[in-house]
Amino acid sequence: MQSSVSIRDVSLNFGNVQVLRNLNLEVGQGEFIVLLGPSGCGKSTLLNCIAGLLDVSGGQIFIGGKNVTWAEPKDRGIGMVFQSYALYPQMTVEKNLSFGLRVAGMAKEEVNARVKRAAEILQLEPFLQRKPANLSGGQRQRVAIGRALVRDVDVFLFDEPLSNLDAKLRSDLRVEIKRLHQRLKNTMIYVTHDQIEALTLADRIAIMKNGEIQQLSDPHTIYNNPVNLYVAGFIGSPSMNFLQGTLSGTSFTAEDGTVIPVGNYKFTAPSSGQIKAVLGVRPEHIVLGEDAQRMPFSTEVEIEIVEPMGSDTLAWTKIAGHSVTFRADSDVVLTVGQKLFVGFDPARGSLFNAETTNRV
Amino acid sequence: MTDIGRSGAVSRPVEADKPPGLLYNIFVRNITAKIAASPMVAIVLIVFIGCTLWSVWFSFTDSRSLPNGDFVGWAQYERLFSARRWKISATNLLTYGIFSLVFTMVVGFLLAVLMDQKLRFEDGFRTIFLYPFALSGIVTGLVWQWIMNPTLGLQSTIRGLGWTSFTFDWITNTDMVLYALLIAGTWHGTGFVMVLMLAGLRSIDGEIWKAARVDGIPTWRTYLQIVLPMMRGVIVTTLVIVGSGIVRTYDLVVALTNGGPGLSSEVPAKYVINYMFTAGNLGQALAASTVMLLAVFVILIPWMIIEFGPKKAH
Amino acid sequence: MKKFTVVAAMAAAMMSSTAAMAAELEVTHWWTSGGESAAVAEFARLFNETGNTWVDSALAGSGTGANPVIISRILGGDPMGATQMNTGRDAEGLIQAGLIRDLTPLAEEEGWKDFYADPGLFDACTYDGKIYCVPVNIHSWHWLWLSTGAYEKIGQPVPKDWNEYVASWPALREAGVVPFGLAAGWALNGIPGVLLADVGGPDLYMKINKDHDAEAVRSPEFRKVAEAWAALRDVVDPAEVVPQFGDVANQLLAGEAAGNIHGDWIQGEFAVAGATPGVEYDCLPGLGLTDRIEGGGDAFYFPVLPEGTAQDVLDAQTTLAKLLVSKEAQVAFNLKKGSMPIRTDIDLSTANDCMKKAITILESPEGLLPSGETLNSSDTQQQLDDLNQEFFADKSYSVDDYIEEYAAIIESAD
Amino acid sequence: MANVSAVGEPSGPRPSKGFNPKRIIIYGIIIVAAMYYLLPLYVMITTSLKGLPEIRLGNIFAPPLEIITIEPWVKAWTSACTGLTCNGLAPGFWNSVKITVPSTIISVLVAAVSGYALVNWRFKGSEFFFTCLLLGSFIPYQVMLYPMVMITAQLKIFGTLWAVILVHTVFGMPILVLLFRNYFASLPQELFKAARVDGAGFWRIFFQIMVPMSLPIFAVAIILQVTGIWNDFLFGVVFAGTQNYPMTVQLNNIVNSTQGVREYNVNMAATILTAAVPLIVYFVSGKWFVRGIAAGAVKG
Repeated sequence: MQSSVSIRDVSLNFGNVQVLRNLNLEVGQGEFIVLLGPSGCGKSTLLNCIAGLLDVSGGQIFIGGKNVTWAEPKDRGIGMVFQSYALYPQMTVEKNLSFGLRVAGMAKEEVNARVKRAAEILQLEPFLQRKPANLSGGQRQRVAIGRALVRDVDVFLFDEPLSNLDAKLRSDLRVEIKRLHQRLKNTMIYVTHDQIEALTLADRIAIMKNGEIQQLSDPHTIYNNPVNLYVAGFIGSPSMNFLQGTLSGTSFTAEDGTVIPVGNYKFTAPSSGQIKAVLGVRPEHIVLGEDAQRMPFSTEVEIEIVEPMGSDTLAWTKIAGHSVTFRADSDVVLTVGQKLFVGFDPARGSLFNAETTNRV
Repeated sequence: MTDIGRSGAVSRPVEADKPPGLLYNIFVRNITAKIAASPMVAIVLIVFIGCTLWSVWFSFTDSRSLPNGDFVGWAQYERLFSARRWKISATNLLTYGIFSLVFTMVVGFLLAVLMDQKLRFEDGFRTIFLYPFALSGIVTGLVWQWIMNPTLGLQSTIRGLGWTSFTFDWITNTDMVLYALLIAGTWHGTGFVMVLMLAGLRSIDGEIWKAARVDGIPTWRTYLQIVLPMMRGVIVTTLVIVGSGIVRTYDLVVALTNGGPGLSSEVPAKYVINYMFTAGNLGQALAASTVMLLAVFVILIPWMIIEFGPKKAH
Repeated sequence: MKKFTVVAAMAAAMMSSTAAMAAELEVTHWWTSGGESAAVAEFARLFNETGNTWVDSALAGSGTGANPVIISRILGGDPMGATQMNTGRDAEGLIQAGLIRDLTPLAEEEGWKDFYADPGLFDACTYDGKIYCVPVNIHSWHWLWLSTGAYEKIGQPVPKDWNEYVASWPALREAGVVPFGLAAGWALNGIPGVLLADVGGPDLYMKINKDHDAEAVRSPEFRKVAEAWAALRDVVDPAEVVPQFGDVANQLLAGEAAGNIHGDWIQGEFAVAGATPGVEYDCLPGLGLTDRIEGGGDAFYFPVLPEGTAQDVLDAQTTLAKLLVSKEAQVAFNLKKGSMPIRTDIDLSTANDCMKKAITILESPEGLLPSGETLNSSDTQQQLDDLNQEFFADKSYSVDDYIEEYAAIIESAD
Repeated sequence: MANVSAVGEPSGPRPSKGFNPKRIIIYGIIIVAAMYYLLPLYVMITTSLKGLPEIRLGNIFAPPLEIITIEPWVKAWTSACTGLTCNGLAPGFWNSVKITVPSTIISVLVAAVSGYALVNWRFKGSEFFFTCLLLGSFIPYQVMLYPMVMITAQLKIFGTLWAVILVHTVFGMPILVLLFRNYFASLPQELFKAARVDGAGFWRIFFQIMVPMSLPIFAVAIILQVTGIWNDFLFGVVFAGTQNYPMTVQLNNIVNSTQGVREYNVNMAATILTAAVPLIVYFVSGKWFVRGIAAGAVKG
């Protein structure tokens, strides 16, 4: 496989603290990888290691087939975009874009051509003579992307590039980045803690926790087949409902005795004996009324809280003694105290071993 | 948290139905704040403005040792500008000031950059560079006089080691004495500049450094072309603090050279104080201090306008 | 010298504990050098013997250290009981403001003018015909101090006057002896006046300082003075300048330097080191050229104390004023200080040879020239000091330029 | 960089090149600089420990070889003379404490309140007053001496500790207000607004919200004032009254007078003793000073 960035057994320690633990990651040519995780999970650290801004404590990093473990950032063939934009405040946009190239001693015509091209792609032409202080947040972020663009490199690294922007701008720029990727087709590694960004942008998402990758898959798999409780809980908003219980054979018994048949669930391995387990069901997989009756599992519940979201409505209730949310079509009128039938298909849910937290 | 009424600021909305008048605005609004700020206002009005006006007024009199002279117009100023000692003092201050300012700023910045290199024992080194700032000008002058004294200090020591032609007689050499002053002055002041600069360096967003590394900009160029321009605020603050110290230079000169040899290290503040207390010519002394103040105004007012003028809104 | 101060301090402590009724009187002065503080300790001792207590406030450095403090304390309404102060214009302002006690009645009662060696000494204390201060000594800059040790080194006799001394310079240099020992700063300021009065002569001195006759400055006589001054400048190596006049005294005693023009108080330093005139050092009043010397006095002022001050304290002021000029105090003080007493009717048999020379001069009616300090305002004096400092430091400063600058200052003097 | 040789495939941390010339140069420079900065302190200490004959023999940089004597220190502390009183520096030390402690507390508090009022309770002309203060910092202190004497005399506090406190408050104002103003301006304004909405008044916000958040800048202000006031000569001696002559007066008397043979060792010991308080303040709390400066002074 044509690998663009290859991370082999990389670990990083700050004193006694292990920030990255024997991490492996292969990023294909032109692939858009998102490193997703809560703060402190090591995702930014990993990005900084790839960029060469941090020295690894062990392992190797390859970019474009070259071992760059000891190379300076500028020699790695990467461009990087930062959360705070990190623009040079006293230089105009044009100078910001060209400074690195001129320092490297590139010919003037070539510098101008590259700046022109980047400005064109990012629609920065009107602002070339302005200083960063006179630009909006979105414009600044585009300049920051432009600075990576002019480097004409294969790999783009993004370190939470949108988290300093407001919600509206964030979704606009998200689309722009996606468009940019489609146009440039280079490898992009993107760090964020925002799962929407991850799900919308990524070819593959790497979910990280405590310096390890928990799951590396396409957004669909991550969403529908989380490999463990952590991933299942992290992805999805509102998050997945969890029911504690025991699994024996093809039946799941919740703590309050409710039995949920899981016969059509696709087990990763044949189950053996009786184990403590957690059954996860996404709110949108719970159906109401008549549809519920057709599901392998259904029960009558009382609505506790209703949150109309516009496009749909969230409702809170209890199933088998656990607080559960479900998503209903916005046409359905739900009122607090109302009793109705809900049901779901465990095949669309996820079952985890409560002790190992892994998917079963 | 319910003591409404203790502050005018809080009680204001209660009276919102009638628009507050001018008198209200001046006296009642935020009354506690105004009372609290009144010491500062009084100090500014009475001491800094009042005493300055007082000094300017008596510079137009022939006051001797006490401020009770008759009005004599520009006579004190005419005499001041024809006095050789004043010319020498002013030139000295200009030379010393420029050198000292450039030197302390550059050395202070370089030290700060060195301290910024993730050194071991950074705290220790920083304290070493900073401690002279704790010493008074008198002590600084005395110690350096002791070291630079040709018959007892460095010169005689080095000669004693066998290099008999070695000369380091700056404090007794008319042409070099200002540089002797500079050695002592920068020794005293660079630590503080370093601390300010270091604070400035550390306040710069770490991602700027990362961006510069990714761009392949060498460290020295990053400091010079990116970081330094970003530290404008610190640099200006430092310039004001260092500059005000230089203009007032007095103790150090008195202790180190007492203006000598001859008049070769005289400074304006010393002129003022000599004429005020030794020569008993208050009018002359105050004329000199007025000129000093005017010079400072000319330099500072444009800066004040830039720094505090337009961005009043917070 | 330590002994005296310790004794004085002990005496003070005992007095204050036993004599409860006695008043304490704070006295400010800037006599902090070895000889000086030994001398002032004599005043303190005698004052304490009267049952009062001398509270000593010494502040080194007359112009910059002590003067601002003294003047501002009197102005601010926190006056000391008595203070040493520069005579002349400094005090004038305070006198005008009614802050200094008028001593005229006391002076008349005690008949001061009758026993003062030279009534002219009171000129500096007099304002509007009234006396406001007590001169306690006469000191003079007009001394050439010579090191016998240095002349032994070069095998020449100790010079008898300024001209012989100048002639010996090359030989001294050759032998590695510093011809003229000089202390940094103010120690230079007295020398030009000495040259003016002694090389130029008393008439020239009076013409310039009293009549402010600028033409006299441009005369050939003054040129001689300026040239002598320039010669001295050229023989002094700036690198050999020492910090304090006490260091010069040590240089002379050690034979490291051959000569020095300095005020008589340097004798206090010689005395502290146990040296005797004629043995370790020699002295030439008037530089050996003239038998009239210029002299002025240190003086004490008594500020008007705030209303409500106890009578004890006011009496203590009077007591101190009387005591300062008493025979006993004059002998004790001046022997330590190395200066001349203000009265000639006292027994100075214990005085050393140098002082005896001075007393002889003083006894002649014309012997004492009024001091430059009283003739010129301190403002003019400061300008002259500035000029002299500059001239001395800059070897390229020509004698012609010097004369012109000097004349300009004298012309504008008031 | 793409050396895919069998031996040296880059892996793990970048090898530190044994001795890194760049680091060596940096440490070299910084050690030389540190030596230069330490030299005067070294000279002061060694001189104060030498006997007089050894001092006169020359080499001021040599360590005390013959006998290390603490006699100069004892003399400076207990028996050096100020005029006729030979009690050494000790009484002056306590006087300096008497002046420094209240002056520091009051001047810092006044400046802190002023800075707070300037930032959070802007009133008409507040910037003007601040600008005047900054310009005022360029006037030589001595020029203000006569008027300050007259002002304190009018207030009937001349010659008392109150006068010296007032003077130090006045002359500490420019730099302290600058520091506090900048620091308070850098605090989030939401806090202040939230407190006002909660109904807290001027003083409550100041003492319960601003002060607890401002310890670094208070450290800087206190350090600056303690050293400045301790080192002051003129104001202490003029304004504080006869009973409170500060330590610097004795130092001035000791070093500026010739007691026969100049006792350089006693002078140096006296100098170090007088400078000890500010020095200790810096050695002990230099870290807070730097931190506070970083927190407050950086903003223009």
